[in-house]
Amino acid sequence: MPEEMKLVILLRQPPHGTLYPVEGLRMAVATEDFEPLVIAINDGVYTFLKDTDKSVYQMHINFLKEIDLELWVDKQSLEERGLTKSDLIDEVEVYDHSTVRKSIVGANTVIPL
Amino acid sequence: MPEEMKLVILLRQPPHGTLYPVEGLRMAVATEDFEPLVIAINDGVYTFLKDTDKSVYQMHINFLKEIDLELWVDKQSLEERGLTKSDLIDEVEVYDHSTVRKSIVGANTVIPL
Amino acid sequence: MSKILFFLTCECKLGMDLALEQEGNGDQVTICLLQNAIYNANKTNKQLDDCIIRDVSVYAGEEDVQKRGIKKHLHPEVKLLDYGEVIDLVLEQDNIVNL
Amino acid sequence: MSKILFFLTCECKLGMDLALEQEGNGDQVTICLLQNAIYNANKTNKQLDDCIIRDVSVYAGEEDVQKRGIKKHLHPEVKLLDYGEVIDLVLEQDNIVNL
Amino acid sequence: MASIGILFFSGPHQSQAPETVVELSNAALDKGHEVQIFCYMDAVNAVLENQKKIEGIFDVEGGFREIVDKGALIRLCSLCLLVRGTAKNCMKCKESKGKIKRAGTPDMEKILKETDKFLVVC
Amino acid sequence: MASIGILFFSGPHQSQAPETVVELSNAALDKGHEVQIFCYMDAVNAVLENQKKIEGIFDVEGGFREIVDKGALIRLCSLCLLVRGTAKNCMKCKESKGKIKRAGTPDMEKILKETDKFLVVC
Repeated sequence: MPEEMKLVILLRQPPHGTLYPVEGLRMAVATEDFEPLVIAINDGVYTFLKDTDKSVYQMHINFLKEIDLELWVDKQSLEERGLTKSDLIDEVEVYDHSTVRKSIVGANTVIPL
Repeated sequence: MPEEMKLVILLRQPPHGTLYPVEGLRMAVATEDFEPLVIAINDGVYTFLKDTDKSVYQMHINFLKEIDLELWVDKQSLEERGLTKSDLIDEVEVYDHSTVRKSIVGANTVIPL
Repeated sequence: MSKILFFLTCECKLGMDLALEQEGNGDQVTICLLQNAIYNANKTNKQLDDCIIRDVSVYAGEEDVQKRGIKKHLHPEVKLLDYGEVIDLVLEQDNIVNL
Repeated sequence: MSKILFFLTCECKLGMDLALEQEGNGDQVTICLLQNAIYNANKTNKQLDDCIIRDVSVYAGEEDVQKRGIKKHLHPEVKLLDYGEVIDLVLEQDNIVNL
Repeated sequence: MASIGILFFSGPHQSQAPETVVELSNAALDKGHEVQIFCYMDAVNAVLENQKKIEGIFDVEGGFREIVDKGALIRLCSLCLLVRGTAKNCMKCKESKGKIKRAGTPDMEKILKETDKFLVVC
Repeated sequence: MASIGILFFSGPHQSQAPETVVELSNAALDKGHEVQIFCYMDAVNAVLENQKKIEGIFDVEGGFREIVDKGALIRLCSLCLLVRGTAKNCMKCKESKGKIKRAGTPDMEKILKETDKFLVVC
């Protein structure tokens, strides 16, 4: 696939208990040529809580921000969990569900974790 | 625990795609001294569909029936899936949810698969 | 106008939710169900009805349906595919939403 | 009259459902949440409210809450336990519903 | 003192279950209780040797060594090991107070008989 | 002819994913397409040797051997193997048309670049 192929990496599982979100961020770092968009949805939104232990994946967040990639969070998933933007780290952007949805279905490849 | 300890083995996952229900039935066979009650609930009810491929666990069903143990199916889970008793093999008994629930919380040990 | 395939291989509801929210902007949406995602094709699933009303094509892996013995419980509009046909379907798509 | 512990270690809703359906026949019901079951203790979870109104005691593993950083999002009636206290709680029970 | 049985199904690095089993076992052993563990399905891979340690991630192998040293008795579903091709990789704990033993599902019955309470970590 | 990439995360005997990956790969290879597979997390254990065969249960090891023989290129996340302690157990396929290779996550990018469509089997 050409480099302008749109790649979305979808974090849908909570950050602890499994290594899925960590591995998703590691994969985003590895596929940087495609400028992947990382989207946290459902329980994946807990990945970016301010107070969550991020020691295993903070470096991936830092790297992705250094190369100007965006980390999106689905607003609807936040609301369902009683969370707001202020509970999250500054590095992420919150988008409403229809925007998030458009990015997902508009991607040529979606990798779910 | 004494042999009169009540043991419930709970099949809650679908029969294919994972080996959980198979392993649950294998465990029921192995713990026969406790006369375990096997209960299928949620997607576990698909385990006992007439048309499901049971080649890996039919022998466990046969063994459990030979030693007169019961295989229960939660009626509510069936209904949620548009299924009825007539879709299931003859070896199982269908009970309403409150009866199923009482057996689960009345067990000294519940093993979920 | 894109051809979008929801390639669903687990029971996670997210894939069906996203397919259902499709806004009818001319995209051609297809759902392919494999493994335990098959159970989403149960005819009692209202989400599936809604998808089909919106002209979404829904396919299910024939071997997976067979193994699970749920052929007669499937929505009548769900078409069965063997693995070769799944590959053909995949190759026709612009976008693949794996879930 | 039994002491019943729901020992919940995954997000599967079934455990909370069963605990909630408790019919108040005098049994003493306790819920212990570990691993990702912790997320069930989110204060927006209505099921948890209903359990607490029915005098169900709800505990959550302190380390798991800490790791997930959700202390301030927990229902105020949820009490935290370290692993040693979880063991003490387990040993007090008549029936343990693992889920 | 009491005796606690624990069953789990998940392997290392895919699920928190091995870590939780170690934590609960440590707490029980430290209180003087006995612990018997049954590793079923992928859980048998939790006690393989030569698991590379990664900073910040729970050391599953080390954790299991520690509880066996303290006296935990661990039974591994032998068939589960064989189908996974990892039977030869199991850690040895010859000098420990506890033991790691190959087992069959009938040993589950044994554990249920020999323990006071039985936990399952999903 | 086209080229298909496949990613999966689950090991043998715990999930159907390895079986589905084999079935899809076989179908694609039989149609003359190229197949590249990335085994991530527990999926690396799908290609271990000496997995005992059980009647009625899909032979994961044999399935992967077959698709490598037919030309599939399989990349294994090396770190995932190391943390699981199973790096030495991988099957060898020296005489096959395809290959099994140790890899890192950057190889995921390679696969994405070299394939036309990319599937993930959960």
